[in-house]
Amino acid sequence: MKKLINAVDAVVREQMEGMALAHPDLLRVSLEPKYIVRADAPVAGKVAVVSGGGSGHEPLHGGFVGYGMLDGACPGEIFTSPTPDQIFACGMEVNGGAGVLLIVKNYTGDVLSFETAAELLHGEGVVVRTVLVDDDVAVKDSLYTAGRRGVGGTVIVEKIAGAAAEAGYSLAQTAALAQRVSVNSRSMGMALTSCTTPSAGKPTFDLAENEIEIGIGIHGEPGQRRIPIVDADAITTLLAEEILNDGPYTRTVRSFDPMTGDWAEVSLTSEPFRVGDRVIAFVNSMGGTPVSELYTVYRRLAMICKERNIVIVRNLIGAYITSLEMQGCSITLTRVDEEMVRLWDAPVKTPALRWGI
Amino acid sequence: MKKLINAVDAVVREQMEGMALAHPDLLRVSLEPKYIVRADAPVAGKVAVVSGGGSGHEPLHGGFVGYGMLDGACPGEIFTSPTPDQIFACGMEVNGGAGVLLIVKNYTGDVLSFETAAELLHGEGVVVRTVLVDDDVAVKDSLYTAGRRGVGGTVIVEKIAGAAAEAGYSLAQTAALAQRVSVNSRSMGMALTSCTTPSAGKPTFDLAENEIEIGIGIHGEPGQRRIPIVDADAITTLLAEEILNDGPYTRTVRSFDPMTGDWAEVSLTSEPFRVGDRVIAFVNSMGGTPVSELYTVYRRLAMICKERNIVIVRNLIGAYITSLEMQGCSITLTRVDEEMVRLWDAPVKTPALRWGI
Amino acid sequence: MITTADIEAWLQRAAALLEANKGYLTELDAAIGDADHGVNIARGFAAVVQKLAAQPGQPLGPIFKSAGMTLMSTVGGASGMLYGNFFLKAANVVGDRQTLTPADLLTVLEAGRDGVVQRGRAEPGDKTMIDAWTPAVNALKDALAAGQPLSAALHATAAAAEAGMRATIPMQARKGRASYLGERSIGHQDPGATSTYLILRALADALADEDAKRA
Amino acid sequence: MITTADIEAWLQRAAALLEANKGYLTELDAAIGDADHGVNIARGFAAVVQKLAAQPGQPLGPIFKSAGMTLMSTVGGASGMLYGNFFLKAANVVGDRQTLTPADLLTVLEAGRDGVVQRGRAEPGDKTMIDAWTPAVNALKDALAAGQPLSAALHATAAAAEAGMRATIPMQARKGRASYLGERSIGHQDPGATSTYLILRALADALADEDAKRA
Ligand SMILES: Nc1ncnc2c1ncn2[C@@H]1O[C@H](COP(=O)(O)OP(=O)(O)O)[C@@H](O)[C@H]1O
Ligand SMILES: Nc1ncnc2c1ncn2[C@@H]1O[C@H](COP(=O)(O)OP(=O)(O)O)[C@@H](O)[C@H]1O
Ligand SMILES: [Mg+2]
Ligand SMILES: [Mg+2]
Ligand SMILES: [Mg+2]
Ligand SMILES: [Mg+2]
Repeated sequence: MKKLINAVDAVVREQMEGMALAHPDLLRVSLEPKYIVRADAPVAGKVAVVSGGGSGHEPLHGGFVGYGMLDGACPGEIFTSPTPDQIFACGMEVNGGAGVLLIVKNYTGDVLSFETAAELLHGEGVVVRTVLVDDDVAVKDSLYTAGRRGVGGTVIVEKIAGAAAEAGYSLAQTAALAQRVSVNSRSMGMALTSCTTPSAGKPTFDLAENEIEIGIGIHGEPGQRRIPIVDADAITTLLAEEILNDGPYTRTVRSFDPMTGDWAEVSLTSEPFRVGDRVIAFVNSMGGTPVSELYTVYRRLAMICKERNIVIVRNLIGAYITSLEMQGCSITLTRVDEEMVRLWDAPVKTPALRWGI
Repeated sequence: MKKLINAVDAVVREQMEGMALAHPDLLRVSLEPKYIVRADAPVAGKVAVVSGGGSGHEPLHGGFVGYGMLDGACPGEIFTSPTPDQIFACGMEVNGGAGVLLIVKNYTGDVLSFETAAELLHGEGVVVRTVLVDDDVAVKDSLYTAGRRGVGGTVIVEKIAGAAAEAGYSLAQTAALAQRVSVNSRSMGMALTSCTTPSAGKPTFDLAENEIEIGIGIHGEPGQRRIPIVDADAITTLLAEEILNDGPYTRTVRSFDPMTGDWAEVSLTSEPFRVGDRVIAFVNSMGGTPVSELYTVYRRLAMICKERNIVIVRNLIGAYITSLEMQGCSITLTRVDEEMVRLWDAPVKTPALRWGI
Repeated sequence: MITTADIEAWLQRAAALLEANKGYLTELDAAIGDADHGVNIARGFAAVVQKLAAQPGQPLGPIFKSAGMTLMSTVGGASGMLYGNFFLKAANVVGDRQTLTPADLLTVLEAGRDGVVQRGRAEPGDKTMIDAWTPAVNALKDALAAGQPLSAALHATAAAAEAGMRATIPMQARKGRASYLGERSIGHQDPGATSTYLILRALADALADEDAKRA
Repeated sequence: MITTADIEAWLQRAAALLEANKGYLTELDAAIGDADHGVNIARGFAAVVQKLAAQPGQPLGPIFKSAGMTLMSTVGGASGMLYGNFFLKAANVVGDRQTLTPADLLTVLEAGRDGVVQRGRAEPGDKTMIDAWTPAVNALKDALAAGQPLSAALHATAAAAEAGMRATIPMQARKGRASYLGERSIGHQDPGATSTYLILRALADALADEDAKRA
């Protein structure tokens, strides 16, 4: 295993220490329990946006802490969901009185941890809401699975929800908007190579020199299927078509009611993309693919969207939600309205995403 | 070879087409000959800053085209210097009447191409100056070699020179400042893995699972030496010490005199780092190393600088000057004064570097 | 009578058994999950034992609560939350008591299992730890109803968990990370059902040992 | 008399020979450089030939100028600039002439070589293409002074280039990318000296052929 790390069990802590040393103007780091918060947290009167998940996906989430995006991020061990005590402590620290929005990627461990944390925060009198991100079209149904995974759409949700909170939206408004962005996001990813977790020390899966894995998640888990290697245009077409041809997707999610402290079951439906839709197009590196190659993917994606009369109004190209050093990419399309575009364009100042300020 | 590319001889062109599709607000692309210019070029009355070099180092240089940084970038074939006609055409297009500064990384091919281009531009009445970047301390002497290579320092030079030009510096002032930034920059890089050029289709060098290469350039060329693999702290210490213990470095460079059109030989000396120096610290991924690992390197680098009483006043952490998908990192330290820090902080709006705007 | 010493012996034994099977569990998780179950659960139970050693002489409620909280804050992932919940629910039904009857132990396991279901919403056949918990709880109930001594009843419990664990092999996962694999999850043993079996095996062995000491 | 047809035949032959040795040259460059010399130079000479075919009947100056400009704009890297310069300087000394004497050819090669030195500042022994150019130019001068016929003189020229190329093997590079390797550059043949030899071999063969046709 070749990585720029020291002891395997110090990886997450040392990376957090590096972030604290690098960005004291943007964020503060707690190591026990582990979380990262905005340098000026809590921001009085502002809804606090908190996310979290396993480590190994950097810059997600810690790299998105700062003005206009996340108030707090809770990193778990590599590829392992964070624990409720982290999320609880983080939520307590960032709550500025206007409540806390928890952005949760749909993995059983993450969901259970965030649900428990929501209850704990509620117990302390904090007004909490949750929003689930489940945008991975590689997972086909929600009846016989744990439901679609939260992948690239998370970045878009966090940016827009963060901007809404910064703009003074209430907790209910921020949560509703975030859920709307999530429901309008669809992603699909692929791997050229596997990744290696520090604790395993060897690649999670074996992929021959002439094979690629389609429909991967972000944890080095096997994908939907394995196919012989094809060129960038063919890969892009394949990912884009899975996204653009995906039908309506309905699932039941649990939503926390901050009044009663109970969970309500809510049915959500994602509508397929339609001619004339305006989208944010996000081409993401899985970590080991350099940005140069992403432009070849974007080139073809832009052509496909044009042919289908899907209008790309904004784009994001780079490594924003990764699987350690895996080579490969994912594509996310988010259908946006004017409100979302305005909030996407709003100033953001974090280690990994910055503009307008 | 696993890459997100199509035909090998279309790689550079298709990546440029992707950039053109992605960033019409920031830049324009010419494919014949190949160059990238600011969307609003030429900017009347402003010094135009032009750089270029082989492709495969993205986002350098095309990703730095935009407000506050480069007016033009000339990409060669992968790892091959651009040709004078590209640089000439680019320089003609961006010249806004205040002259053109050519930022040249010190490689024989690059130097010869830019020198020829300078003469051609001069022939057309364009006022031209050149500045050489040669910051790689892995190369020890300049008498028996082609001199130190231009590596990470290039990013710092381009940012500060771009900001100076934007702030209304004259060509002579911008060139002098850029040369000062270059002379005060020192870099050292290492590889965990080789890279693969599309045309070769196989790794440029073979590195065993337990070996790393120290003192690499950015073209997949063999490094200064090969050592058994060590942990991130040891690697960081090794790179930092090469930089911090590097003595005075004197070399003779050719500088273009825009009045006479002749080349003058100028002797430049880089002074070693000293206690109390204020620096920009730049931890760079060679392309395949994810940003998470860079923070482990930055953590140790910050400690070393603190011990030595070198004050890090700004930092840059990410993949900015790469070697395709090579895993590894480089460290650059640039000694800065207040003028340089002010220009570093000045607004920049390019695909890869953006703040303040 | 089951004492606090018996319960502490159980947790220690479970920690040792999970540590010994760490690699095995992670390998099972690599096949249909994300290759972290063994490492995470072993780390969590080690922390449970360490916490208990630091606070000796507690009644059963605080012991289970400490175990539950520790698992929740050290394991991470689905199983950390589910096992954590198991012990928190167990804590609820024992309160400040120092001893348990065999019937009480059944109540504890039932409450814990129900806590796992409440959080995870898995049904039998979904290829999760529930496929070990439910047959185990049923076996304990049957054995006690049939008048078996505790030690025999707990061996039947562990045996039922083991059978339940093996029964997950042909199942297609419908919950947790393995569900993403669809049909590709068939043919692999569920890692969480396996750790549940190990925890119940530790329970049977620990109480047999303590029984032997008392005899 | 050397005609424009002779010179065009030379360039075509050089293009073919470089194309045939593309892999070999790139391998040499991989050892001590960046593995692009063969691909780049073959692309460049192919473009030269294509350009010339599109504009038949030009005098020598424009032919050389076109070759130089084309190499400069299609090869990239150190050698593209240096070979480009070689032909631009050659163009300067031939002007609008249609034929060359053997002595004129010597002047052409000398001027080209000087152009390479002027740009690249390499000295003999630095392990560059100069280590092939300089002995070759000297051999031509000597052979012509000794009254040898052109075809024999050019074979001596190519032989001297080949010897110069081989002589780069034990040298330590002091110019170009190979210089970064320091002592590790010793033991490898310089790729640029090798392409120079191939270009001069093509010259000797092309003019021998043309001679043969005329005879
Ligand atoms: N909804 C659920 N209900 C019950 N058990 C579950 C559920 N989801 C997952 N599990 C159990 O958790 C185990 C995986 O645990 P672990 O590897 O720690 O979680 P993760 O998938 O988060 O990495 C599975 O083998 C399964 O037995
Ligand atoms: N300063 C120089 N003077 C003369 N020849 C040189 C010089 N630098 C390099 N060369 C020649 O160029 C050759 C390398 O060419 P090429 O691979 O195209 O360049 P690059 O190093 O830019 O990739 C070397 O083998 C050497 O013969
Ligand atoms: Mg996990
Ligand atoms: Mg080259
Ligand atoms: Mg797991
Ligand atoms: Mg080369």
